[in-house]
Amino acid sequence: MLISAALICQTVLVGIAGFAISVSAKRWANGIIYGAAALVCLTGLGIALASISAPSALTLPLGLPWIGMHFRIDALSAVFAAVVNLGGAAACVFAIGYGRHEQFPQRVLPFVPAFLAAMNLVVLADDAFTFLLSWECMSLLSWALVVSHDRTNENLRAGLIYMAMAGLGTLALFATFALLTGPGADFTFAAIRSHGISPALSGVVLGLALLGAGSKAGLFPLHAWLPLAHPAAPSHVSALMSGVMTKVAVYGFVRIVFDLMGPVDWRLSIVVIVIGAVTALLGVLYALMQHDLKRLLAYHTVENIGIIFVGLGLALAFRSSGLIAAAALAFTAALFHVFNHSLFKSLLFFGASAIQNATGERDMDRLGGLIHAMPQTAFAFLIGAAAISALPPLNGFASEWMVFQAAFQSAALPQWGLRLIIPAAAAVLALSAALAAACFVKAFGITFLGRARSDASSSAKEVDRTSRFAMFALAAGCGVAGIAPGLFTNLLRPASQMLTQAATPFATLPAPLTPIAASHNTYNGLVVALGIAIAAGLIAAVVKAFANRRTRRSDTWDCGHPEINVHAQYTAGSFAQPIRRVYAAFVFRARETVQLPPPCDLAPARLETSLIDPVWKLLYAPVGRSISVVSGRLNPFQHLTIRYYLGIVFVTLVVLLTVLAIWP
Amino acid sequence: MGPFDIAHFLAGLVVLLSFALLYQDRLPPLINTFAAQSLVLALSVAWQAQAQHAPHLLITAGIEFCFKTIVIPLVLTWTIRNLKIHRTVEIVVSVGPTIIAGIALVGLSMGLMLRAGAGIGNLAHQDMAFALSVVLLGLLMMVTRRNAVSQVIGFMSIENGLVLAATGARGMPFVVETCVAFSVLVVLIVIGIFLFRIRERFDSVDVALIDSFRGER
Amino acid sequence: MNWLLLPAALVLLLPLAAAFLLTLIPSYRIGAWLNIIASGCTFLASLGLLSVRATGPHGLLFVDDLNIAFAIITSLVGFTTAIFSKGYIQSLIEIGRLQNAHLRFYHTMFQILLGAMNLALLTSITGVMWAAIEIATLVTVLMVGVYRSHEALEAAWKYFILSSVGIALALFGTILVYMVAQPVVGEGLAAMSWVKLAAHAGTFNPMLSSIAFVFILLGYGTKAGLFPIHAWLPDAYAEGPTPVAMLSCLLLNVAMYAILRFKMLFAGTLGVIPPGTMMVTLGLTSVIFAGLMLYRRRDIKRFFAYSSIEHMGIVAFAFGIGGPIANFAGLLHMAMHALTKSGLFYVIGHIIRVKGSQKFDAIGGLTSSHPILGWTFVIAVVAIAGLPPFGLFTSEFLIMTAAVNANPLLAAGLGVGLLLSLGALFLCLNRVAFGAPRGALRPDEGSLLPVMIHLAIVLAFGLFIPGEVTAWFQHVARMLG
Amino acid sequence: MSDLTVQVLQAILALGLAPLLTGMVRKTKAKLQRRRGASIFQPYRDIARLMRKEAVVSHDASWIFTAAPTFILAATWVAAALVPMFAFASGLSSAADFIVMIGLLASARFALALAGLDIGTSFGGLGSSREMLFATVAEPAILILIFALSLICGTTRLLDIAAFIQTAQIGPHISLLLAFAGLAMLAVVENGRIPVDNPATHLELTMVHEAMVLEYSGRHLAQIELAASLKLLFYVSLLSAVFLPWGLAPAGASFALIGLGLALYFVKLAGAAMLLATFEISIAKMRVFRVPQFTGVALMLGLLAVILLLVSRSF
Repeated sequence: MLISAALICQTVLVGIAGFAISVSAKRWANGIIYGAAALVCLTGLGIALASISAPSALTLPLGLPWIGMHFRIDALSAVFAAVVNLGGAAACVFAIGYGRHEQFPQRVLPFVPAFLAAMNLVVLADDAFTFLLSWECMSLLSWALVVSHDRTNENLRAGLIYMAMAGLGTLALFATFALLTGPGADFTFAAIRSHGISPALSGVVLGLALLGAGSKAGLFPLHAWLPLAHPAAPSHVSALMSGVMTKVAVYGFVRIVFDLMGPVDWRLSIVVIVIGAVTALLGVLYALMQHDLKRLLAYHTVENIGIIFVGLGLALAFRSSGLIAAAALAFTAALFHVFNHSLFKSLLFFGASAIQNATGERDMDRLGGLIHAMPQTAFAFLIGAAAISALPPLNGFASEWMVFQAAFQSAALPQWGLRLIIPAAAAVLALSAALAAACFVKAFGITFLGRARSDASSSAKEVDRTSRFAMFALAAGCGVAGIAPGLFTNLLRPASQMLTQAATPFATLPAPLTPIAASHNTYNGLVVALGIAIAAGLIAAVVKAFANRRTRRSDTWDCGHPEINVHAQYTAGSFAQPIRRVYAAFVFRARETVQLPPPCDLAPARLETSLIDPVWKLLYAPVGRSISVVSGRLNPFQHLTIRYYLGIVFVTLVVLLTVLAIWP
Repeated sequence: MGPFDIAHFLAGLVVLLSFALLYQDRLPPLINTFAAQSLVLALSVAWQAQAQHAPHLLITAGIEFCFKTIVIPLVLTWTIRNLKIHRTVEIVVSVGPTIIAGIALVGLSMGLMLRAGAGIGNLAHQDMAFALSVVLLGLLMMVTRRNAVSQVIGFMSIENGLVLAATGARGMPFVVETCVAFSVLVVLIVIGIFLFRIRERFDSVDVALIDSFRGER
Repeated sequence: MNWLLLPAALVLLLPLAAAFLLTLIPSYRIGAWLNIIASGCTFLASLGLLSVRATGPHGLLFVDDLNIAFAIITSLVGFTTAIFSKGYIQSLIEIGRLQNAHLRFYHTMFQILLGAMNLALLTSITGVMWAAIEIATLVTVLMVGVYRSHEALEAAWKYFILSSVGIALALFGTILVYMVAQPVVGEGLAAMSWVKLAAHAGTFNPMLSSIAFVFILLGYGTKAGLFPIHAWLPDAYAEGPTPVAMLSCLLLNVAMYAILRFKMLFAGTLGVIPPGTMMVTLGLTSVIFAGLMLYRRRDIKRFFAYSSIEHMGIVAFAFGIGGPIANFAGLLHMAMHALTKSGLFYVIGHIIRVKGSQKFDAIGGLTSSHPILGWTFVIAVVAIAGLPPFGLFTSEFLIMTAAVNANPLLAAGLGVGLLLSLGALFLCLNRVAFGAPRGALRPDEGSLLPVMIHLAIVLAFGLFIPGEVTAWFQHVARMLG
Repeated sequence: MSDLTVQVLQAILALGLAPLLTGMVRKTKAKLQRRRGASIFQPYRDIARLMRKEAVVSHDASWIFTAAPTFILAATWVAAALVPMFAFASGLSSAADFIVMIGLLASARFALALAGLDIGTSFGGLGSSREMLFATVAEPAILILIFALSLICGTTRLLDIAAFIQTAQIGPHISLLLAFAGLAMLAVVENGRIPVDNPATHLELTMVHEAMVLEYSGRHLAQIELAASLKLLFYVSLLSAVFLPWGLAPAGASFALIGLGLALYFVKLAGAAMLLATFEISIAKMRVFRVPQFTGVALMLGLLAVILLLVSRSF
């Protein structure tokens, strides 16, 4: 029975966590704990892949006594379980080497395996209570990891904000499931599916689901905690949170909206599409404004979540109009992007943490020239950067290409509203893809290329073997998923069959990826990759044969200024300056002020830029302020004299009695 | 005039005396008025005892008489003299509005009991109305007076209301015990006033501490 | 009377006997031990109550599923508190904050308090319950004032005055209930016995019963620490000895129990305003108010006193909503809160001993300086915050579910309150448990075992609720209607 | 003639003709400016000369710098080879559609921008950041235009689009016109022609493309130059294939038809060169921050085309 095997894996993970508590102080603990966790995750991956086509269920006599704890692994949860375990295994392998540099292992080691177990359980849960229990445990454990480096106040602040947002999300999910379940107390998904939900409520439920899952996934404007919390955690955990936990949130949304809610009105799909598009665009714009590498990556998670939700929204739209082939395409695209993003985002975070280990820096403006010191990390990071920038022949392009193809199907929709919004959304996606490319040219170029901007980065060393192995494994994954996307879309067919009553055509290598039908648009990553390889080979051969092969190494052309200062190079800020001027001037009210010293004064001229985060300014800051104001106003209640308290009792009594007297 | 009319009349008298309590602005007459109220109460309890043929109520009447009409007033006057509490009642809300509020409260309780109307005996629920208004007036007094002593008296008038209610309810058990138990409270409060040397008000054990300590600062 | 009631009698008599003995024993060490032993026996006796489940009334006592639950929780927490208070008292003696004489008094009061609370729970007469709760209140007052410091006396006095007024109101309510019942049930003791009253529930005069319930709610609500009549609670918690704070959690439960009993009577009657509505209103305001107040606290004990107000608000809310799920959740929440909160105060007692202060400024970075103590505190706070895998999560989940289906607006209000307190609790964790260590770094002596026990139970209930308990709670929930 | 041969022929032809197109443009410009100008074969000579020179590479350069030119040329070449120039070569058409070609060019741009940053001069940074800025505006515009085309032709596969336009009797379709205008503008932007960028300048304030490749020399520069002209050829043949597909020989056609196709293709190239040259000398280079607006116009055209199509379909 596969499900029981999966549950045993989770039990083992929890056991490892318990073991870690006792031994985490030891030097050898790191390797053993992470190694064991990685093995369990790989087993879990195997189980997940096996159960894509063979669903199985199990009920334990735990949880709410009258329903017990239901677990089920079907096509959908298998896909996400695979993502979770793959990401988990990669993170653990990376951490075998990386974790040795951990400052407080006893604050990290016990939580990581438990965190993995919690994420797995969310995916396996088959009743509302178990789902929410695991969901909240997931938040809690990740919070513990966020505050594991608790000496810096911003980490603590990040943890606080994260937990508040998580609480909001959980309450929203409480309400969601309460509405889905209805007055009865049968919280099993089967029961929920059976009695469905009234169309009047479906809007509310979708909104609550967006609030609940979106706050964890980082939908705009609920993303605010994400760029604070993800970088705060140890880097392999950042990779887990960004690459995997957000996907678990997506799973929650898919499970509720596609599976439990039943049919959804097309108007609601507009909401999802618009929110997704806005999230994608703003996420990447935020990212462009950053110069902290990990925060930049965190904002890119926001962007990719936006892309995924656009895909899901398209699927909803098509499904509501019965265009199941298109719906299947959009759904598959979204899930494929989920998988791809988990690959390259983990890879990029690994790269960032490798850099952090080697240089102790996260600020790109103090890095540079690392490609000479850490060539292999640089190569892996380059693959990840190209993949996330949606460049062929890598996997990011494949999934975004499918999203675009899905968008092109919108012409067949009967609702003109959707037919107007979807092209706009597609354009926004293209824009965010282009911005992402710009952002990663910046990220890679400023960090790895050019000349070292600090001693830390000039004296960097390549990271250890296991870490590199993890990175290259993921890089290879990006390559394979890009060249042979069919392999992976095939795995998604049962899930899409289950939820959209259709699936993308089965792809057999080396046949191309076919969204709708072979007669229609197709993309063959293999051929493209081969084409580029052959062309490059030919060119190289020709050059080798006919060109002058001598290469003279010399200084950079300095326009006649001897010894150019390293700080004359472009920085993260200056690279983004044109984009900031074009886009951010509106969104973030970006302002630049130049202060030139008076003539004959040798003081440097200063260029100052100011950004305003609209979300904080308009949403979060007011909430915080109002809480402090209200509590401040109410606080005097605690300083009254006894007579006033008696007065309060008296007034309450009289009020209640009066109400009784005048109540109709 | 029938038995219930007399009970009714005495209960009304008690309410009237609560108004008198609200009206007083110096401590000695306040104490005397309270003594008077307790006396009337004792009478009504005694009357109820013979009306309901419930001899144990006589004990209650006795307690009321000795304790509230004689002992407590004496103790309080003694306190005033010893602790040099000055004689005027510090009034938060001046007498006029207080009286009006009191009348409103009586109206409220009447209205409530009249709405309750059916079910309980016609006069019984008027007695309840009187008792309720005595309780409310006592609370009102505790809230609108500053001196410790006047607040204690307010509290005790609340108790009077309770006793009125308890005796008004036909055949209610534990009336005596309840009175005793309640008198313990009163005693403790009075002792507390001694113990803590509370001169003026019991807002705070020590007036100097009011600012330094309240909840937290 | 029926031998079946032996355990019930024991639960009442043991504490009284112990109290009597304790007055005689001069040495506080023996006293502390005796205290522990007596409480332990009481706990065992209360477990014995399970054998007499749902035998009808016997004179003044009666036992049904509802009050068994409360009795067992009370005596269990009483037991662990006794264990805690031994070590605690030792340290106070060492500091010289208490003298031997006080302790004799203290232990006697401890037992009397337990006895009074059990009496209030197990009696079948409304009047007796009132008297028992009054005694419990007075005893608590004396215990709060045991330090004789200005603040302690201030707190005790405040508590005393407010609760005496509360008691007066409660008494008036009790009398009204008698008045209501008398025409239906008949004169005399019958009109005061739960069983008889319950038998005639629903046939009472609606207006009068509503008035009665108002007085009951305000009177006992003062004990239960519901807003706006909660004022005494933070002071009493913060200024009294920590064990007293732990026992006050129980007094809250007892008061809530009283309110519940009366609600059961009047829920059926078409009251002018249904009792549930009043409870929901008071509960919701308490939750939100307490949630806001948490942000302004600088004293760790006060902080968690407000958290108690919040949780009692949740409980009142749940019972006010009514229905099988909400009532079940309310009971669960009450039990879990009593266990968790007393455990939490146990930990806080240790923290205060370590740091020598209960101000937040003087406490920080516990997980670094005292890992075990710090992480226990973190776990306890997580549990009290209603996060999994602890029992309060289950109850809050069920309450929210019931509330959403009953009235989404109320649910939203509750959500706001829960969110507020969640934020405040994690803010408190940031201050106390994380960051660089602040304040004194004395080693933490004394075992945390009792906390572990409490937390283990809470954890167990979070993951698995035994079938018997479920059936039992469900039965009670049905009784509550 | 079999598909594959045609495909290979196209690939070779693309590479071979690219410098010629550049040469033609330069020549025409010179003529229009009353200069004699270099011969249209000058680009070939330049490339040959560069090949013969030794390559100078900075000490700070990494493998990115030396590998980039080859990759850029390869990616551009693949893109160009996939555009039907004179015949329908469906050999690889199933491998890549319009979006993939744009993606390939994006990859090339990515590599070029990285190469610009590799040396760590402010010139390179300036060029890269501006290049990426232009791309951010250009790509959504292109996507919308593809969207419009796919709405008209029901596909994004260039071959099918061309076939559809060739056969279907849609006549002068307004959206098609808009799409053409938009694509033409984008071609100008993408190839860094005046008014967006001036391939002939070396004045640092104005240059974008040249700034990135400033450090290149010898064989590397040769490949980059070739890639640049190949990109121009790509756009010209793209426009001609989509909007004037007439003369494209059908798959498996006889030599005669293919010859005709070839002849027509040359004519199209010459025409394009004329147009481009005239356009370039008749307009002044614009400020960098005007470019997004210029491209924005193309985006608007695309959206307009889409909306018009939707309207025409829904009513």
